[in-house]
Amino acid sequence: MPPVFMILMPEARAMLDDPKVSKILVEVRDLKMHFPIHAGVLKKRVGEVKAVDGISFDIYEGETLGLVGESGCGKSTVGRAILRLYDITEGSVKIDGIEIGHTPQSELRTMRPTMQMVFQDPQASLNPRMSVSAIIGEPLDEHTKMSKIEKRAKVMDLMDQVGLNRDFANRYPHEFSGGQRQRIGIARALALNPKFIVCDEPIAALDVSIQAQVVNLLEDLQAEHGLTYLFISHDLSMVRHIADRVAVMYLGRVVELASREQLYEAPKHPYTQALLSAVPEPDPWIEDKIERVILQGDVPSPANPPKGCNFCTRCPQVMEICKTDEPPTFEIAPGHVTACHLYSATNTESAS
Amino acid sequence: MTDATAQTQAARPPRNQWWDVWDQFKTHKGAMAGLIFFIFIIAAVYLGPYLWKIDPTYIDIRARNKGPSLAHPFGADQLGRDILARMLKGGQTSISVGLTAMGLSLVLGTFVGVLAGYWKRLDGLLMRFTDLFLALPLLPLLLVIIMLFRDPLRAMFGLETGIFVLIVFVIGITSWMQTARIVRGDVLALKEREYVLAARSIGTPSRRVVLRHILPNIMSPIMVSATLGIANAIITESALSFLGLGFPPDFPTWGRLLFDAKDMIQQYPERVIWPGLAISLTVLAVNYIGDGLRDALDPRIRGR
Amino acid sequence: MLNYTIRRLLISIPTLLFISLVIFLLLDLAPGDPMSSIPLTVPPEVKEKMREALGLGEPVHIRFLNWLYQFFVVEPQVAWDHLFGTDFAEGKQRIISFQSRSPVMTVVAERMPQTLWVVGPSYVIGILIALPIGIISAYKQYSWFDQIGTFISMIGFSIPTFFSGVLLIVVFSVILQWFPSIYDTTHTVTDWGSFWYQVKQMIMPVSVLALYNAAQISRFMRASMLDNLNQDYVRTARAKGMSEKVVVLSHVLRNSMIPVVTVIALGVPTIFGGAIITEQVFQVNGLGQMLITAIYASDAPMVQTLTFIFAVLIVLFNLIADILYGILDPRIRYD
Amino acid sequence: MADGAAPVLNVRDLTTVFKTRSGAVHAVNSVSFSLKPGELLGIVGESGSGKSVTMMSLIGLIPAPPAIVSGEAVEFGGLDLLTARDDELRRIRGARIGFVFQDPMTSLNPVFTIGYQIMEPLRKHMGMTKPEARARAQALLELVGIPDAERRLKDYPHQFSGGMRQRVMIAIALACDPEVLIADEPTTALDVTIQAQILELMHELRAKLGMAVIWITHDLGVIAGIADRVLVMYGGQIVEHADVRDLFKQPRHPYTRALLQTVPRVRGERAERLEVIEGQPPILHAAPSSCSFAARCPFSFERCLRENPARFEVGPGHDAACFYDFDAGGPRDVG
Amino acid sequence: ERGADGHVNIIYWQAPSTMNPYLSGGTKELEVASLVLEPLARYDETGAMVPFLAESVPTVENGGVSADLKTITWKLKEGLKWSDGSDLTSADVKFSWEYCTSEGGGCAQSEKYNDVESVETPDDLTIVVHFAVAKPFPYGPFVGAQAPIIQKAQFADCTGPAMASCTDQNFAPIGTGPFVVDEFKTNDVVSMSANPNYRDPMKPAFATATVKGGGDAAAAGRAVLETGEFDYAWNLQLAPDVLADMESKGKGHLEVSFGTLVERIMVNYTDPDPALGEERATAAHPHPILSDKAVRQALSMAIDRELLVEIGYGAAGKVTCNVLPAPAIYASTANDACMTQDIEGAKALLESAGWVDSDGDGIREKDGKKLALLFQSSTNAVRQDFQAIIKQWWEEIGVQTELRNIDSSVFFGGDAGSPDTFQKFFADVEMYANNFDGTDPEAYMANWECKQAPRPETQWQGNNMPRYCTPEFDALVAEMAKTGELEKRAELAKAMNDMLMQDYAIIPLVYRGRVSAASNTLGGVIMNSWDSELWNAADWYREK
Ligand SMILES: Nc1ncnc2c1ncn2[C@@H]1O[C@H](COP(=O)(O)OP(=O)(O)OP(=O)(O)O)[C@@H](O)[C@H]1O
Ligand SMILES: Nc1ncnc2c1ncn2[C@@H]1O[C@H](COP(=O)(O)OP(=O)(O)OP(=O)(O)O)[C@@H](O)[C@H]1O
Ligand SMILES: [Mg+2]
Ligand SMILES: [Mg+2]
Repeated sequence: MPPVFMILMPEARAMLDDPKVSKILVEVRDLKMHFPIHAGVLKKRVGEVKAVDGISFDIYEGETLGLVGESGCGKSTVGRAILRLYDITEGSVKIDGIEIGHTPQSELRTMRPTMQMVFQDPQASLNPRMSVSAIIGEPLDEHTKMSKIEKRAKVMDLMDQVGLNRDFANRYPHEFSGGQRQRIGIARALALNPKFIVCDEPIAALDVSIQAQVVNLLEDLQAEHGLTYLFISHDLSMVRHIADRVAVMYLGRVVELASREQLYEAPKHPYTQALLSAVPEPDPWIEDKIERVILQGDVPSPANPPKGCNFCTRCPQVMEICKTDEPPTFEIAPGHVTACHLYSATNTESAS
Repeated sequence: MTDATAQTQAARPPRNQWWDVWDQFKTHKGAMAGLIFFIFIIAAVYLGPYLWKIDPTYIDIRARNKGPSLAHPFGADQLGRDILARMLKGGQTSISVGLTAMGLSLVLGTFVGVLAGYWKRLDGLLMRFTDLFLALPLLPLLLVIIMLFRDPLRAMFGLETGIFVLIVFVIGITSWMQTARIVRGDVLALKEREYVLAARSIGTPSRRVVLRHILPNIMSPIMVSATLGIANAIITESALSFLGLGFPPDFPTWGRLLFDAKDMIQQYPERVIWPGLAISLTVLAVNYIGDGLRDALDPRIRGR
Repeated sequence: MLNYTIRRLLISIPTLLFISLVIFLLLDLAPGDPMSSIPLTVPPEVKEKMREALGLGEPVHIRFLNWLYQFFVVEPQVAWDHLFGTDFAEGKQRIISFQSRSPVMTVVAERMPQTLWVVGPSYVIGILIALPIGIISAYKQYSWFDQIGTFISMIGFSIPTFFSGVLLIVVFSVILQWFPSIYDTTHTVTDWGSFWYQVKQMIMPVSVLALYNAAQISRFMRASMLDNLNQDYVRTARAKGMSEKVVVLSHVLRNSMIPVVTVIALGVPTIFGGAIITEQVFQVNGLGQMLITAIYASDAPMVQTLTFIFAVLIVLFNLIADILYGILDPRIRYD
Repeated sequence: MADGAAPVLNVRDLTTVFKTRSGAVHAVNSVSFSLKPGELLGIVGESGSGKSVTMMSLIGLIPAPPAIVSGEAVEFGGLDLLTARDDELRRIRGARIGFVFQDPMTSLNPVFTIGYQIMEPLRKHMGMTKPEARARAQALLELVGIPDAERRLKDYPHQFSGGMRQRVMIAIALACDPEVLIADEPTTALDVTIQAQILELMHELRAKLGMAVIWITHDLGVIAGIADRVLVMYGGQIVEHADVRDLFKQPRHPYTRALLQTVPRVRGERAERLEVIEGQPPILHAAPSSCSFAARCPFSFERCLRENPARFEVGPGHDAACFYDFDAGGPRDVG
Repeated sequence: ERGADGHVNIIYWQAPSTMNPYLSGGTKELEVASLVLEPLARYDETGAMVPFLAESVPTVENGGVSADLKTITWKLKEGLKWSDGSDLTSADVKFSWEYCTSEGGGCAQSEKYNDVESVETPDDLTIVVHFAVAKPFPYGPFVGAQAPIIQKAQFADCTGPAMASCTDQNFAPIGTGPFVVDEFKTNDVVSMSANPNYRDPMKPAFATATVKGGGDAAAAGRAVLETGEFDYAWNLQLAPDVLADMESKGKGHLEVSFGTLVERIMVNYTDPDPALGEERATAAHPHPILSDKAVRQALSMAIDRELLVEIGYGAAGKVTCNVLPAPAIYASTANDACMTQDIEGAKALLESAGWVDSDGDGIREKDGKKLALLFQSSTNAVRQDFQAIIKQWWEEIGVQTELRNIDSSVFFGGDAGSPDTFQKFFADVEMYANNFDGTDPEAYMANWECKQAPRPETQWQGNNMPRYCTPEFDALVAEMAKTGELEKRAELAKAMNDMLMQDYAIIPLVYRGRVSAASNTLGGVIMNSWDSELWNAADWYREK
């Protein structure tokens, strides 16, 4: 039985002090995305890459949920599955109260304006043969019946919003720097006034000096339009900066979910602890003092995850039970949940 | 915010990316020479007949087997037909065959390649289909198609057009597979590109994704296939002539002229040299153009 | 890998059956008539009788099934009998050519050596010429060597072999009288003298074909080398202090050969298929020449069988190419 | 760190220019620094600031053409690497100077086994026999913490994860006990947990082997944890050079300062809003005639646009290329 | 002396596919087989019959042919042996007949044995052939390259449906000719050596022979005339100037001989309009313009045959105005007016027949019918040259001409399903060449009987392509079938020829000979168009 991530209990929700939190915008329940592996003489399906294996969480309107984890743990897959860019294997996804988990692609089209995506690689996510205005205008072409002039005006407006010079409208992506390209991508995502944007590592490909520009822009836009973000990143420090709540993923599962303060100050799951301790500190004095938890080995393959707890192969605090039983999810503090056997003694299993 | 790079770019006039391609292309000497020659050949065979007004089928018995002279700069053939006029007319056919057959094979190859690459469900089927064509021995196939359809087409389009359509069809239909494979491979890769994903996240329907995002970005392999395709078609046409399967003997094409003259290589070497040169140089030119295009369309190289 | 191979082989069975059907129907639809080469003096009734004797009276599907049975059952039995002295095929009808009324497979076996003697070496020589040219052209991209190599390979690619063949004959056989213009297929090599003659008669057809093959393969080799020369591991090899020779001929070449080897493997069926035009020009009566004569004579069983064998070879070597790819490239495992 | 000892590597006035179709790129401009035995010199700077090109230029790994490398001298072991012959360079590369590159995925040759690739420099530089080299390779793999080393020697790169490949790269670089190890962003492509593993490994190895290391990165955190001394590069120049603690305590170049402020942290106070360095990195089309950071610098004044600042001594073992004096809070008083 | 002259190298650019002439009607097979297999009698270079295996040629005069023309009695030479050493007997001769006429074998030469009722062998050397009808020309069976004698012992199990599967026999028949097959590679090369049991102990002069096939005529010519690699090359259909040039190299010479082959244009008397559907090109609908004799005649007058010969055949062609040009006794001179081109005359003729160019487009009309023709032929370089030049002449006299050429395998294929056979003749005029076997024109001239017209009822078979149909002509045919006397037969044949010519049902163009090339070192070659070219290979020798 996969751990079903509990829905935050009402009182827990009330405890979240963020005034923005009012309504659940995105509700993900037991989401699974398995990619089949075919092999053998007849190309029979012999197994699957369990890229995402039973994930549940909520995103409140106006907040930013950070999603962190190592490469290949399934972060992008979650983001894409929520937007139904994949046909999901199991589970439900509700956006703005509408179930889209299994809606056919053709009907999804009408939903597209509410949910948008910003991609990791600003170079790769822009068609090199389309001009900036065409790229930003594409969603408008698809979903609105604006006249040419209206569209032009809207595109200009969007370019202003993301801080792109209007004069660049007729240029092509390769004529821009990385940060500018990412702005184009953001402008495209904003074109239809979405409520919810999945940012899939929007800054990973950018230079340090540019990253901050883009993050600030995202924050400004959120403040201005009341946007909701799912901010996927492996950069824990940037997530700490931008996210309100943070989910930590390991091999297709969420191992810990908590508010930013809780997570960074008192990480509970051994993986989260290791992950945080591994982040180097740009300060030689602190660096010297950090007690690092060095994990051994690598992330196992999602096609063949270990039995029991996914993390048991690398966990410094591994117990016998971890190798046999999957840990359920425990709410160890209001709004702070983790899936680890360490907490089974002290905490009651949360409702599932 | 100020953008240093952006400002320097603002100084440059806005330009279509084809200009970059052209700039890069210009630096390839072979390609430029090829292009100039190819344009020259095209102009010669299509405009030439307006200047050189001798009818290529007119028989001037007194001029039989005459060497080059003022009246017949390239000489006259065994019936006294003007070889220059026949070269021009033959070039028209050969080049038209090259261009249209290439076009056909390109359209087919791209179509199949895109379908197979983009729609996973069609992939297996279409690729088997492509393999099938690859495994079909071309020569008998060519032969049978020519025999089967020569006359219905002739009836439909008239003598010359009929056989032209047929040859073009035959060459096109037997040479699209490489293009299809390359295109499919590229589409498979492009499909995973984030901008395609981005388009899908916007809700762009597949058809438009293909037209707007996929097709323009596989231009480079397509263009290269195109140039190779022209060369290939011109050569195939001449080989067909050699095997007696191409255009009828009284219908000049470069391949046919070369074939007819090859027995007289000792008596009238110039009759072999002209069409031989024309074919080789055209193919060479087109190949160089292809090489240049490949470089020019490759952003990795163009960026350098 | 094994699974992959088996799967591919299984898939190829329906493909091949379908191909055989397509060929059969095409040949059947083709308007040619095996009687067309019979002189006009032979009266129509006689021709009709001859046609019947060829089995042309039967309906298409019967003829097709018959051919399938003969090809997949009788002919293997004959081969078996031949090898082990058994007599499974005794009295069974083999695939018979319309032209010669002899079993097609016997003729194929008879033709194979001369095709292999000429097309085989030309392929090998072509490769041997092409690889160094490709390697050097890529390593010294845009050097004069590269330019000349490119030019020559394009010439090789663009001159029709029927033209270059005749040219060689006129120069070397007629004018210089160095080599025979007509290939002697009955010649057997017994001593140095006869070996020398064999070499002499092979030189022209082999060089015509080798030029053509070399042209294509050197292009592939160059492109593949260029791809690999810019890879990071080349820099690593240099950083290890390896000499340029080792870097290029061991590290880069090994990787570049992967696609080229498969291209070469894909070309092997053409060796068996013969080079129709070249064989024709030099009278190397190999499989290609046989195919073309059979086509002219509307010898359907011959054309059908030959083309099908080619199809099998093509499919087979496609598979071999893919498997080679897997073997050469440790990253690729087809399972 | 042995203070005062003669440097193992001394780079003076190194300049690298790329001649490309779209104009010249002045990637490295008069870079000078030295490396002392046993120390770890960190180099930071944003992407494109010339870190990699500097390192590759000094050991002749940069492809020339298009690059033109010039300079006063690169002294290493009594030899000037800039004027050294190719074979001399080759004897140094991999033997006395080891390299680890950024991308472990592409830096290993995919078609050779790990064992072969580790043994290659051993056999070339140390003249080992195969069994000797294999034993040493195994020892190296164990040294870099790859379990089951003997068996894994026979594996191909693709069978290793990114972190393990990077260990293999390190093993190769260490194979011949080099005096200097140059690591060009060896952890950038890796996850933080794997990066932590590698950094830990580096600590251990330095303790054990005591070689001098140049460690390139753009991650200030990594530098803080590993380096003894730091060079900060911007626009192809070294803009600041200091002991690691000095640098973090008292950055004396506005770029370093800005860089330290922009990076968010996982520990300590969380900044409400990120500081940004406005603008874009410079374009290196010409040799610098002004301070390349001037356009983005909040402290810049008229002189910065006129003149390219030299590196001024701002403290013991600490220099910065800036006309602004942070101690004085105004323009530096220099000729 | 036998075998003294070493090796002779022959090239047939179309390679023989079998050595059994009964299985293939093709010339290349017949000729190569003639080196091994022999008939009772052959025709020599003049068309006269010479005994080969027979003692003499039986005639009515010497009593060999019965007076009622229904039996012919052949006597074998004595002491003839097969190459394997066994004796040749009359049983072998009889078997040859049985072999070819056995049911289900598809013998290509069965027409040679038409009307043979029975063959008797009273003794080992005598063969009596009984015909069902009177045969004025009884030399079909066992005469000429088409009907040689095969060994009964070898072929006994190969009759009927088994004919095809006897590959070993078909590839290496045991014969009585000068050579024995050592190795036969179909469509490639035949290696032969001298027959040890050949009847003349001094012959053949060559110990071995190869017949190589493949390539094209130019290569074959080159191999004999320019490089000297081969001694003899067959059938060099090449442009005259190319041949002349090759010959000038001095290594060999051309051998030309004329048989009965005439390149001709057939005129369609029926309407090939597709609109007629089933009745297209049948006698039900006369041709709208070609029914007018004036038009047919004008077409013929406009042609310069002299020039055609020069362009297409050179020494291998002669101008002819007859469809029956040879043997000499049959050759008519009544139509020789056609030898000279007469464009003006043709114009005048059309003018007077009412065909005038009323709308000034250069094409004559009459009663709203345009003088426009579709001219078809098989695909062949010389024919296309002819078509092109004839088209130009015809357009000069105001006849619009559209050219079409059809692949020979279709054109001559006789497939009833194809619309493009020369029998269907779905065109206005067509050009090809035809001849007849041996020296007797009876069957040939009967081609233009009414009943020979191809039509749906006959599955479009038949040789009367023009659909020429007059009672007078049919009467002459019937008469000839009854006449045995040579002079009379000649009269009749000439009359038929003249009738066809003067009706312009057939427009003869060129009397074509065969050109072969022989090396200057090869002696004894006598070119022969009436039988196999290699008919006297036993007499060939190496010029010293
Ligand atoms: N289309 C697919 N087919 C099969 N497997 C897939 C597919 N997409 C992703 N995977 C696998 O699913 C797992 C999760 O991939 P995903 O891209 O979601 O990881 P990620 O956390 O985003 O990693 P990164 O940080 O590298 O972007 C990986 O093992 C990947 O190989
Ligand atoms: N082969 C080349 N041709 C032209 N320009 C080059 C070439 N290689 C590097 N450059 C340029 O040299 C400059 C310095 O590049 P370098 O690779 O040293 O940067 P870096 O500091 O290592 O950056 P990163 O952190 O991205 O590795 C860049 O502007 C780059 O574009
Ligand atoms: Mg991802
Ligand atoms: Mg770098």
